[in-house]
This record gives sequence, C-alpha cells and structure tokens, in this order.
Amino acid sequence: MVGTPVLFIAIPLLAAFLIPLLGMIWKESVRIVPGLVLMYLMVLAVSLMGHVAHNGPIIEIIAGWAPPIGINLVFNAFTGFLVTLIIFMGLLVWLYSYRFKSNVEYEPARKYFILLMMLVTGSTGVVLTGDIFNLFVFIEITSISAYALTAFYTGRDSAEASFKYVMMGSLASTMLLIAIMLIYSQLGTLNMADVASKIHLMDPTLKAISFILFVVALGVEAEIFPLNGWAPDAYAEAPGPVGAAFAGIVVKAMLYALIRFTYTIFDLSGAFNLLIIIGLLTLVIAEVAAIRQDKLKRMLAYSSIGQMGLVMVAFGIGTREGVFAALFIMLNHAIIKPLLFFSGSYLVYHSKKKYISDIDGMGKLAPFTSLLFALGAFAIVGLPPFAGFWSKLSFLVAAADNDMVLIIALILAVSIVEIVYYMRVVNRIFFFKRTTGLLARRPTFNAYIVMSVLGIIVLMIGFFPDTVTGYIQAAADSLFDKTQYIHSVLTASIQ
Amino acid sequence: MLTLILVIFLGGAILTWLGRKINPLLGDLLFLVSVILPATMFVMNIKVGDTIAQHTLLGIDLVWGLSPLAHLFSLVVVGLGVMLSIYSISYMRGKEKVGMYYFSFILSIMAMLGILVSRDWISFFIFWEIMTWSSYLMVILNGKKVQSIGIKYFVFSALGAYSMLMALVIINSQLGSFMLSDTFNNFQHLSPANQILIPVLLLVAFGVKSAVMPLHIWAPDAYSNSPMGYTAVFSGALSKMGVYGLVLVIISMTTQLPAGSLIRIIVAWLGGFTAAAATLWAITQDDGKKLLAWSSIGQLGYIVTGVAIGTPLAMLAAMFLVVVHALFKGSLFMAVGAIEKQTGTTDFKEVNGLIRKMPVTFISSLLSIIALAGIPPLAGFVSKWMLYEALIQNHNYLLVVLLFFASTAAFLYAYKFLHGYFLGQEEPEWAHVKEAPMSMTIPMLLLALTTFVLGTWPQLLFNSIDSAMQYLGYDATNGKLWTDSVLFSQWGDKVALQPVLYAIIAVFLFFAIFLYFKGRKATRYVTTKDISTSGEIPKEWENLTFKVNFMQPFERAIEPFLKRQIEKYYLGFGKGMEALFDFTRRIYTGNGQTYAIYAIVFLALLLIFRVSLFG
Amino acid sequence: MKKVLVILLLAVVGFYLADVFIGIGFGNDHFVKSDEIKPVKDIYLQQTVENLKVSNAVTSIVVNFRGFDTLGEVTVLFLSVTALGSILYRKRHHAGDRSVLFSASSIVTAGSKLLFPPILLLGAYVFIHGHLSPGGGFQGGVIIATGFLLMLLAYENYTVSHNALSIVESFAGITFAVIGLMGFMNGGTFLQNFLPVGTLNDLFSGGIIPIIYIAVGFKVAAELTGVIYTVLNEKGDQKNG
Amino acid sequence: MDNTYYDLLTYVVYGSAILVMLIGLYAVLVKKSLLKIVIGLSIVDSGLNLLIVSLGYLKNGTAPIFSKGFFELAADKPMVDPLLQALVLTAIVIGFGVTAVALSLVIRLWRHHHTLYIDEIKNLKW
Repeated sequence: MVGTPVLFIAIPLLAAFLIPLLGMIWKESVRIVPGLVLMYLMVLAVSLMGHVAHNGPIIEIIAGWAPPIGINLVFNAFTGFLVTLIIFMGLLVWLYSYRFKSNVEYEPARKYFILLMMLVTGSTGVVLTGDIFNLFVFIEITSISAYALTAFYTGRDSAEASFKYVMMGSLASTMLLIAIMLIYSQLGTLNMADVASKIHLMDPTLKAISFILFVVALGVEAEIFPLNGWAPDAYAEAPGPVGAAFAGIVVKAMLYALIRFTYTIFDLSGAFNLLIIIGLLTLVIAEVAAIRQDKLKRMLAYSSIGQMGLVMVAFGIGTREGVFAALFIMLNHAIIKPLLFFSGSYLVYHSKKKYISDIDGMGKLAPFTSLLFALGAFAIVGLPPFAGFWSKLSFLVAAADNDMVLIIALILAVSIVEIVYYMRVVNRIFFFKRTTGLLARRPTFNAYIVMSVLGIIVLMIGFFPDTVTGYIQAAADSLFDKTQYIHSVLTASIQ
Repeated sequence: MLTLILVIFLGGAILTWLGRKINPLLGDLLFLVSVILPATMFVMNIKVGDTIAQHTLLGIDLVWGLSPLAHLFSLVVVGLGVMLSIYSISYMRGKEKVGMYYFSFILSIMAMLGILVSRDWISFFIFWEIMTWSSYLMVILNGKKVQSIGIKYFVFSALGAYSMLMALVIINSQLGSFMLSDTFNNFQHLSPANQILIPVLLLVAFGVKSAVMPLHIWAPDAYSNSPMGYTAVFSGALSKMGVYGLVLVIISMTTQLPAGSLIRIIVAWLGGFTAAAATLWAITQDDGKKLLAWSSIGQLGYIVTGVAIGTPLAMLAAMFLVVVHALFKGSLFMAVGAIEKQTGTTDFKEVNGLIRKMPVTFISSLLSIIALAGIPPLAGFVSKWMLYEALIQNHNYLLVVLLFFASTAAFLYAYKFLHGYFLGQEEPEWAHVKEAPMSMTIPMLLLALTTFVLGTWPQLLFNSIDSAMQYLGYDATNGKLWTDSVLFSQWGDKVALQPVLYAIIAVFLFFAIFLYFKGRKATRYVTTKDISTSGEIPKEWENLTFKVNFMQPFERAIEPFLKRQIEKYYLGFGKGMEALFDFTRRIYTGNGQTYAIYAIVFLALLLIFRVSLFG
Repeated sequence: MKKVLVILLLAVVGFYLADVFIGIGFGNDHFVKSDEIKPVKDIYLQQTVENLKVSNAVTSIVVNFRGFDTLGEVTVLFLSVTALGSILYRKRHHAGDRSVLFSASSIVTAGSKLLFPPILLLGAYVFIHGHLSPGGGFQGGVIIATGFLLMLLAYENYTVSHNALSIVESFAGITFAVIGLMGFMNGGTFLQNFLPVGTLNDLFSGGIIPIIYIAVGFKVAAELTGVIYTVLNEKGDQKNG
Repeated sequence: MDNTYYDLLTYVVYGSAILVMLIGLYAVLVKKSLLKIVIGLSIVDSGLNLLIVSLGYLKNGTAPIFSKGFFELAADKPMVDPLLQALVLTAIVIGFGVTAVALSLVIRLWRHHHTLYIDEIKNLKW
C-alpha cells in the first residue's frame, strides 16, 4: 500500500492550496503539479484496488471516530472501480488540457488546473464518502468547480450556460439538505451504513418524501430528464476537455450517489420502477433532441444524457446482471464520450459557431482525429466489435431476463435514432466535400496520446471485454451486497 | 485455424488500408493477398464440422463451426470474394478512397464468413453488424447522397439487427443459451407468445438484408450507389446472408410452430410480391446499376418464396438460385462496372452500341442475362423451373401466376439492359472506348461461364445442396432429391445434357450469325442526331435516342402500381418523426427559469404520486 | 397566469414540506423511538467534554468529529474565490475604474479607520476562542472580512495585496491539511488529535482544534476579503491582479 | 411552558421557515431579473437554514456549550442539537460560495448582454 483512501482527498486539497504559492515561484508548476498529483492518485488507486481484491474493503476512519460517530471513507470494489475510473479520466483530461491551455495566460491557467483538479477530487469524494452530509459537501465542491469551468471561456455564451447550471444546482442542494435533515431528524445519524441499517424504522411517508427529495436533488446533477435543462448548455459551452470531464467524471459520480441511495440506503421497492421510468424518459427525450442538433458538442451532450438514462434503466432492473450492465455502460461511456469530446473539439476547433456542418470533409484534413471520432461514434452506438456493443448486450440480456420486452424494444428503437445522428456526423466527416475554408487544427502531442489511449481502450474492450469485466463484476457484487457494506462499515475500527 | 483466418482478414484489412497510404501498389498487393490467402486457407482447411473454434467472451461461449448449409453459402462468398478482389484492383484504379474500399471489402468478406461459421447468436450478431457497417462504408463511398441513401441503408440494417438482438436476448432469457442448435432444438420450450415473437423478429432481421417487400427500400439505392466492384458482392453474397438466416428461421423454427405455415405463406407471398414489383421497377429504370439493383431484389424475391414454401423441391430451387444468382448478378454488375469504368456513365440513354468496343463484356453479359431471364440452357432456367414446379406441387397456383408474370416481365428489362449498352446506334462519342482490362473481364467471364456450366450440369451443385438440406432435416435422399423435378426425372441427369447442348449450340450459332451480319453492316454510323424531323430541328443537347422513354407504353400501363411507392410512406414516417423530435426538443426552452419550474413540477408530481410509486 | 400556476405549485410543495416538518414537531425529541436509535448528537455532547475537553460542542463537531466536512467547506470557499477570479477574469487592457465610484464622507473614512483595528481584534478573539465560546473560525473570519469591506468602501483607493491574500489563504489551507495528515502519526487517522487536550474551558485545550480553527479563521478572512475585493474590482484596477 | 404553546410555535416556526423558502422559490421561478433570481436563491438558503436550526431546538434547551456558566446555572437543561448547528454552519458557507459564483456570473452576463432580463438571455436552447 502506498497510502490510504483519505489521501484521494487530502493530497489534491493540499496541492490546491500549495499551487498559488508554487505559482509565485515557478509559473509552469500550476500546470504540472495537478498532473503529478493525479498521477500519484492513479498509482494509489491501482494499488488500493489490488489490496481490496485480496483483503476486502478498506474503511477509512477520519479523526479517530469510528462510524457512525465520525466521517468515514469506503473504498471497496465498487467505489474503488469508480474512483480509479474517475482519476484515470481526470489524468487524461489533464494531459489533454496541458497543451490545449498553453496559449492561456498564467492567471486563468492556474485557475483552470486547480478547478479541474478539484472537480476530480470532488467527484472522488462523492464516491468515497460514507456520510450523507459529507456527500453534500463533496457534491458542492464538484458543482462549484463545474460552474466555474463551464464559464471558463469568456467569449461565448458560457456564462449563460453556467448560470442555468448554478440555478439548478443550488435548488438541488437545497433539496438535498432538506432530505438529509429529514433522515437525521428521524434516525439521528448521518452515516450511510448506519442509516441503511436503521431505515426500516423510519415512517414510510417520511422515507418516501426524503427519497423523492434525494432523487430530485441528485437527479439535477445526474442529468435525469426534467432536471437536465442545464446539461446540454454546459457541455456545449464548456471547453472541450471540460465537456469530456463532465461526461466522464462528474455525471458518473453523481449517478453513483443516486444509486447508492437507491440500492444501499433506502429499502423502497418502488425505487427501481422510478429509476426505470425516469431513465427511459431521459433516454428518449435526450436522443430525440440530439438528432435535431446542429452543433456538434450539443449533440454529444444530449447523447451523453441519453446514455445516462440508459444506465439508470439498467440500474432500475435491480438484478446483479442489471448492475453489471449499468456499470459496464458507465465504463464505456466514460471512455468513449471523452474520446468523442476530445476529437470533436479538435474537429470544430476553428469553427466559430461549432456547427456540425463545419466538419464536412474533415476526414481529409485531420485523418487521425476523424478516425478516432468515427471509432468513438461506432463504439457508442454499440456496433460490434467495439466497446459499446458488449455493454449494450449485457444490458439487453439483463433486461430480457426480467421480461422487459417492451422496454427492450423501446431502447432499441431509440438506438436507431442514435445511430442516425452519429452516422450523419461520420458521413459528414468522411464523405462530404469541404465547404468552409476553415483549416483543421493539428492536435497537440499530448492530445494525440490521450486520444490514442482512449481509442486503444475502446478497441481493447471491444475485442477482449474480459479484461475489464472482472472488475465490473466485483464492483456489481459489492454494490449489491448491502449487508456486507453495512457490516464492514459499522464494525470498522482504527487499525 | 478458423480464428487465424479471421484474424488474417482483419489484420489484412488494416494493413491494406495502411499500405495504401504508403504506396498504392503495395496496397493493391496487400489487398489481393489478404483476400485470397485467407480465402484459400478457408476453402482448403475448414471442413464441415460442429465446433472448430471456441472462445469465451463476457462469459458467453462463442462457438464457430461450419454446417453443410453454411458451407454452401461460404462457397458463394469465397468465390465471389476472390473474383471481385481481382476485378476491384483495376476497377478502383484512379478512384478516390481506394484504401477505405479495400478495407471495407476485406472486412465484409470476413464478416460474411464469420456469419456462416457462427454457431451461436452472439458471434452471428457480431459478424452481422460488422458486415452491416463495412457494407455501409461502401454504400456511401462515392460521397453522393450520403445522408439519404446511406442513412436509409443503415436505419434499415439497424432495424433488422436490433430485431435480431431483441430476439436473441429473449431466446437467451428463455432458454439460457445463445447456441443456435439449442435455440432450434428447444424451440418448443419457449412460451407461445415468444414462439411467434421470435420468428417474426428474426424474419424482420433477415428480411431486411434479403430485401423482402416492405423492407426493401434501402436496397436499390444502396446497390446502385456502392462501387460496382462491391455491388456484386453486395447483391451476390451479402444479401444471401439474409437468405441464410431466413432458411434457418423458416426451416428450423416455423416448422415447429402450429402457426408456422401461416407465417410461411405470408413470407412466400411477400417474396412473390417483391419479385413482381421489383421487376416492374427494374423495367422503368434508365440506369444499368439501378436496373440490376431492382433485378437483384426481384431475384431475391424468388429465393425467399422458395425458402418460405419449404418443400424439398422449393428449397432445392432456392438454394440453387442462391448460387446461380450470385454468379450471374456478379458478372452483370462487373459488366456495368466495366462500362462505367470505360465510358464514365451507366445511363442507357447515353451509352450505346458498345458491342464491338467491349466484346468480352458483351459476351459475359449476354450469358448472364440469359441466365437471369431464365432461358433454358443456363442455370437460371433450372432454378426457376424447379420453383414453379414446387409451387404447383404445393397448390400455390396464384403464386405461380405472380412469379410467372414477374419472370416474363423480366425479359423486358433483360432486353433493355442488353440493348441499352451494347446494341443500338454507335455514337462517335464512344468511338474511343476500349475493352476493359483483363483483370476485369476475366473474372466477369469466368462467373458467366460458371453459370453456363451449372446450367448444363446442375448436378455439380446438387451434392452440396443436398447435404445442406439433409442438415436442415430434409429426408436423406443420397443426391437424388432433384429427381423430384419433372425436369430431371424425365430427362435424367445424364440425358439432360443432350437437349441442353443442342440448345446451346443453336443459340451460339444464332449469335455467331447475328454478329457476323451485324459486323458487316456496321460500316455506317447512325448517330442520334442524324434524324429527320418534320420541320423541327433538334437542338444539340436534346437527347433523341429512342431509348429515352424506351418502355413508355409499358410504364404507362403499370403507372398505378408504381405510384404507390412504399418508400413514400417511410419517408413520410421519417419526416413525421423528425418533426415530432423537433417539437419535443423544444422542451429545452433555453430559459433557465423554465428549467427550474420543471424541477419543481417534477418534485411536486413525485410528491403527489408518492403513494402509487412507493406504496 | 404563470404567477398563479407557480403559486399553486409552490403551495403543493410547501404543503408537503410543512406537513412533514409539523409532523416531526418542534422542540421535542424527534428521533424515532427505538432501542436501535442512538442519536450521534448525544455521543458528540458526551465525548466533547470527556475526550476532547472542548466546551463548545459545535466547534468540536465542526473541527473534529466532522472536521472532514470543514476541510471540504474551506475548499468550497477557496474554490469560489478561484471560480470568481476565473469567471471575472479579463485581459489587462480592459482595465477601468473601480465600480464603486462615490467617495465616502470624511466621517465615514475617519470612523472606518477607527473601527478597523477593533474589528480585526474582535475577529481574532472570536476565532481564537472558538472552542470555548460561541463563534469560531468562520465567524471570526467573516468579522475580519467585514473590517476589510469597511475599508474598501470607505477608501476609494484602498487596496489589498492579492499576493498577500493568497499567501495567507494558502498557508492557512496547508496548515489545515498538514495537521490533518499529521494525524497519521502514531498510527492514528486523518485529522485525529495528536496533541494533549488539556482541561475543559482552558484557552489551551482541545488539542488541534483551536489550531485548525485559527487556520480556518485566517483562511475565511482572506478568502472573503478576496471575494469582496474581486467583485469590487470588477471594472476596476488590476494593479495587483 | 405548556404544550399548546409549543404546538402553536411548531406552526409558526416551521411555517415561517418554509414560507421564507417558498418566497425565495417564487422569486427564482417568476422574477425576470437575474439579480432577483440570485437573491431568491439566497433567500431559499436562509429559509432552509432557519428550518434546520429550528429542527435542532429542544424544549427548555440551552446552547451546546459546556462553559462554566452552564455547569453552574443550567446543568439540568437539555442541550439543543449541536450537530445541526454545525451543519448549518457548513450550509451557510457553501451557500455563500454558490451565491458568490452566481453573482459573478450575473456580472459576466451583464457584460455580454447589457441586460439582466432572463427571457432575453437564451442564446442556448433546444
């Protein structure tokens, strides 16, 4: 072991506080330090994953107070899987931004990298924490970083997007707090495991109402249908790598929170049906909106929302296979969507309005980027032999095992819509004549590396899905095993 | 071994694509190697067997083997693949996106072989999808009408693929296995609803690829829009994958169903309608590619009808037509490709009198057209005869009438094709046209001659078909199945040769004489502009070829049928959906306040319906 | 029309919320009556006296029991300052005048000057005695920031060094994090107390709690001042920015 | 103090806290000025904080501070919930952070659009 889970939070925070000081000495350090921190966290995550695989979950106690008194962090197969994913994506986003932002002045650059690191840290915290109120704090850390990153470009309508995000976000945090207070007022505890073990004592009405508040609050961040108005704007107006980070990191963490509440903390039977309903709504509306978009990033944003809906439906199945499928889709989405955002943002780099029509014929000008975009598009619509196919298949198998024939039909119908809009873009890239005089921007070396790594992972999961399914299976088992979670947290003590 | 072959295909595809970037010649060479080498390995090494290779992905067993039925189809794929790979080298020379063409070509050959060797639904589906998107790349390769034709093709393919996916996950959930054999053996264990649902879904899936009537609208455009070197594969082999699937579904599934005969009759009628309507459409086309595309759909209609009827003779006819259609349609598409390559257009109104410029192309087209039209000495006749006979035996007289009508009408477009390109006035515009290079004409001719051989000695193929049919559960007939047909029982397999040979000799003599006279008289060029008019002087640009509105009276006659294009309904549906989608996305008004109201409304709704949600 | 609908909507939501909270009741022990339920607040109240020797239970919760939350909270503040800087960032050549254009009367300026030191002193007192009396780092920090706000309002040309602010802020943050990490000494956990706790109601009691709270105080003061300064300087001079 | 007094107080305290929240929400949902919306958000926060603090109150309760005075004068009185107060502290700080960000965004929007009328600031839609 090279550390304990709390370092996932402590080290980036320490670094965030240090960076302004270091920046006074050596300006380049504001770019480098976040990367070093993320690299260290990556090593930490991998080594802890290895540890967890052999020795069971790690419960980190903070301030010496064993749960349920103090706050604790839980690093088990499930959270570990997500944390590793989040940090890996964070590292890639950093690497991609490293030169992407090299033309930005020192002041904004410093802020960009601090905010990016805190975005990753906040998401990590959301996943790791074992305390409801601490979850709220980390959600706020993530959101504030996200607000600022959305509005990072001064020129465009980014402030508008960010403002919508702030509006929705702060309504959400209000509801989250009310829900937390309702739980506390009944059970006298804030620890997730403790709440989960006592939730059956709670009055059903209060339980349902607090769950509803949680769903609405976390639904804003997890982009479920009526609450996701901010999302396409934010994705589209944020800098390219940030859009990727939203799709690959933030949504994942927020969805995790929603799932944690549904699966572990609450014992409401109707919760799964609710997940399916809102998941389907989200999926259908988002894909339907995506097909009519004329801006590339906006289309990708809607597609991302749609995928989240699919993940929610998969979680709503409520079986182990469903969870497996959901996590698999999450993993694939976390890898493919950033690939699309990265390559897409280079394809429309010089375009002012970022219209899809501006990428006509880009295949000639920027073959590598275009190819990777096409790979991502093929993978995300679930064409075999690319990554997305396996997750879609495992989802459908899980759904079919539960006799959800109509839902399968609906989802497949929506997939056709998805295929149409992705293929329209791919067609434009490769088979259209260039109509605008805009030149392609050559990706930086780092961007090449990042996109290649993602492309290789997409291919790898496509051809050898078993390289990742072991982890996903362990994660699914870990999420599913509620009693084990409760037991391991409540019996934790300082080593 | 099998895995190795597929990996060679895959690696070859990528290497070819890369090689093409380095040096065109290297790309050509790699292309040939990576088609022919694994294809040869496949033919030499892969024998019929249940499990040849096995992999486990995601806890699902992927089992690969070769059934006799698949073996029959694989012959078509390999044969066409090799021939067309040779053809493509010359055909694609000097065109754009050759690398992508090679890449998709190799991949689709791989995918088709993969489909055939799949013994489980998952690998079947994977290869099916690879086939779909690799052929999709071909359809849009020339960059024309990409968004309409390409998307139409992909949407229909996706519709089919997703029907299949849905069917196979239901199969898995009910039977706990993705194996094809388990599906067929345990079909009775499915619930009654699923027993109907699954065949229907699979029929949709395979019906799309084999262009059965309401699902065919992608086909004419897709066929004619892809490069001719590939269209031959498309129509000859790729669409046969749909047939392969149909055979599996109809024979192995619907026969176990009480309602199965109804399904089969419906499919048979759909096939018949496809044949008839596609033939009518083919007649009205002015472009060789389009004509052949529609003709392919029509021929597939015959095959589907044969498969759906499912009596031994019908099956035999259908299987025979599968092979033969691949041969003659391959040859014809190659011919059109050659003409396109040499003249730059495929429009009947523009190209004329190529008979002397491109004699080899003409000969092979002639042979293929004869086969297509079902004129006796060639293979098309054998299969069509058997089909009619099977239908009559089965008392499907109306269907016979329909198919016979289609077959007769097919003469019209067959003639139009021949006349359009090769006969008629020789225009000075095409005086410079030369015969296509050897690498194009030889595969073309080879395929045409094979058609001829198979028409004369059909029993060459019958053994393969027979073992395939035994595999499907027909009575073991020891190679005597075809004696069911009057055609052979009267003549006998040995005797069949004589009258056929007489016929061939007669035909050839006729053409030799025809050509001789034609050649003698051809000293005088009659151009389209050399025409007497009553007072009006035709303008330079007015195309006065009599091939303009060649079939006008006929077209007028069938107009009422043609007006009811299914495509219009689909387009209307598509437009309606898009309008609905556009309306739906207006939910996102852009006003942050509205979003906040949504959130509160959502909260209020959940609070109000809390009881019904959570009890 | 829209207003009416919104009011109806809010009435529905409000009805449910009010229903729930009135059901919970005011001023009584609202926890579910069950043997399994042992509200953590009782443990906190007990432990703060027995183990931590901190008289202000809120402080002991904020800094120790739930110190991790506070670390996050401090980070939120830090982030909002960073976010503010990033959102309002402009290239230097846009510099204009400060947006507060009026000049305060001499009474205000003189009064501010007079009040400024006591305000700072009060703030410092509040956060130094955070573990003994109501108040603490946040409250003290806010008080200090109001002192700076007063000065900024009173004097048109009053400037605060951005560098100084960010150094204070960083050092305070680092102190918090490092003290947290020092908890790992002696096999402890993050943020665990490693200093002697002293006796209840002494100024030097509570182990690391006062130290952290003082750091928090500095940090909050610096950050709030930074926020105020950034917003006031929107349009304004970028001398130190 | 008797129970009816507390029953009445329940309505008054919770009712007013929730009313404050609803007023804030009303501003968020109806008012057209961005600035008013931000103010509304901050009013919602205040109402929420009121609600949380009053949730922690106990009859006859005293502040959760073990000062000398407590031991001398009020040792028998129950202490109000210190945890909720600590949480409110956190919530206030976070609310402050969000409000600051929201206000800075309003400044940015003013720079671009020279209006704060929300119906005019919707370049991003559909």
